[in-house]
Amino acid sequence: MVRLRFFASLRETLGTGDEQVELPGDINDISALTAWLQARNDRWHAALDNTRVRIAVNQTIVKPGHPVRDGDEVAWFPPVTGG
Amino acid sequence: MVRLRFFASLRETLGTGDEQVELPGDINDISALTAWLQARNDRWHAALDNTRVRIAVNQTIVKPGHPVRDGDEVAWFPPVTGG
Amino acid sequence: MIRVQEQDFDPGSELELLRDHCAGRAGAVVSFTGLVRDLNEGDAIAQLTLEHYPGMTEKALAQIEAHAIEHWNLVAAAIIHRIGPLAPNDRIVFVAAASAHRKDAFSACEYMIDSLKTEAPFWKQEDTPGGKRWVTAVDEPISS
Amino acid sequence: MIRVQEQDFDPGSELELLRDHCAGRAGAVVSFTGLVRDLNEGDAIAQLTLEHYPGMTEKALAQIEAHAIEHWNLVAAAIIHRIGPLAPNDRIVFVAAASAHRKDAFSACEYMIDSLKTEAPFWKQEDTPGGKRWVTAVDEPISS
Repeated sequence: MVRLRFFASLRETLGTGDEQVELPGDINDISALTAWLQARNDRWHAALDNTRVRIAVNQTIVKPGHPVRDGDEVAWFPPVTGG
Repeated sequence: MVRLRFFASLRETLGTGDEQVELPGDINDISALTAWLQARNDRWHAALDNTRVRIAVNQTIVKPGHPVRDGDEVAWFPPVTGG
Repeated sequence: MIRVQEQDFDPGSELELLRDHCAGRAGAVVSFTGLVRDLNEGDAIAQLTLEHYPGMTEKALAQIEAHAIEHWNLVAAAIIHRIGPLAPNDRIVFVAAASAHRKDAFSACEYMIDSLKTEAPFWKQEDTPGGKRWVTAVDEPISS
Repeated sequence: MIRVQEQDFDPGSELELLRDHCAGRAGAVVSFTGLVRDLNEGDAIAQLTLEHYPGMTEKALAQIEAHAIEHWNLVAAAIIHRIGPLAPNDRIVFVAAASAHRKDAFSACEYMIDSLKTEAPFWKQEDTPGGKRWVTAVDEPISS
């Protein structure tokens, strides 16, 4: 299982903030995982098709192509605005 | 009368912090006033013969040659070290 | 010292804790307090809501603080950030740096709040007369 | 707000006064607190005594504050400086700037303490194991 997290405007757009999914056997990086989620429907496709979306694996920001393994926590979110 | 003020190490060296003097008629700027005070004795001469000594007239720092008039307050002090 | 909390904090108490901790070794303490402004981009702000990513937030803040302490040789540092709903003039964030010398304290404090604004996973939503809206990032994007 | 006083001050109360005064117009408050270090130039400091030039001090501080408020468009500012005998870790000085934006608050606060250290007529005398000594100015000399 992989834990998926979505925050702020992405959480609202997708209607989910936290889910567990079984990772398909042929998906082993965040780019493939993002593409697989985008195939869910047009809303998912549009929301994650944004170069400003950040991806964190196990709570650390990563670059495209970063590996994903069973047990990981992967998060998608917009640029941060705290402080 | 002119009020003379001395602060910090200068006050200690000269043994005075505040005095009133009658301004001699031929003295009309701070450079002449300083030279006149330096003529008091060697201690005064040495203490005020220091390019780091600052002079304020009526509580505003001034440059050499600044005029002095009856009723003014003139202060001599070392570079400041507050804060 | 890192804290993420819903409740308000007291800058005076935090500064006093830092001073106690320094015990004569620090000559300079610089603090930054962020407040909710009542106006943003021309619109009145009735409420501001802070969302964050629990776990990652604390990791990001601890990294920022640790880097500041090491780079500027701080005697002590603090980062506190509130989450949840806030009203105009409420405190949002507090960052402080204590150092032997003032230049280091200023540089470290400014570094910590600048980094927090681009690297820590917090998001602001504003409640305006025209409805709720997410604040758009204006600083540099978060980096990997 | 300018104050020169023998008694201690409370940075928390001063920050709260600034915040009340801002009432939603300031997003950033930066403060600097100067503390007595227990060591200077390798010598233990038992006591620090602050002398000043009454009258000129207040004039110099008011000018520094007025320039900062105007130049950085501050919502509010404060400078407090203590005089008389102080012990290690005691507060000496407090400077704060409140602004809509944080860069302005940092720049204004740093300007005020930097200017105070070269332009305001305060002098420090240290009490060390080797006796009393006047602190020598290391910053730029006071200018006309």
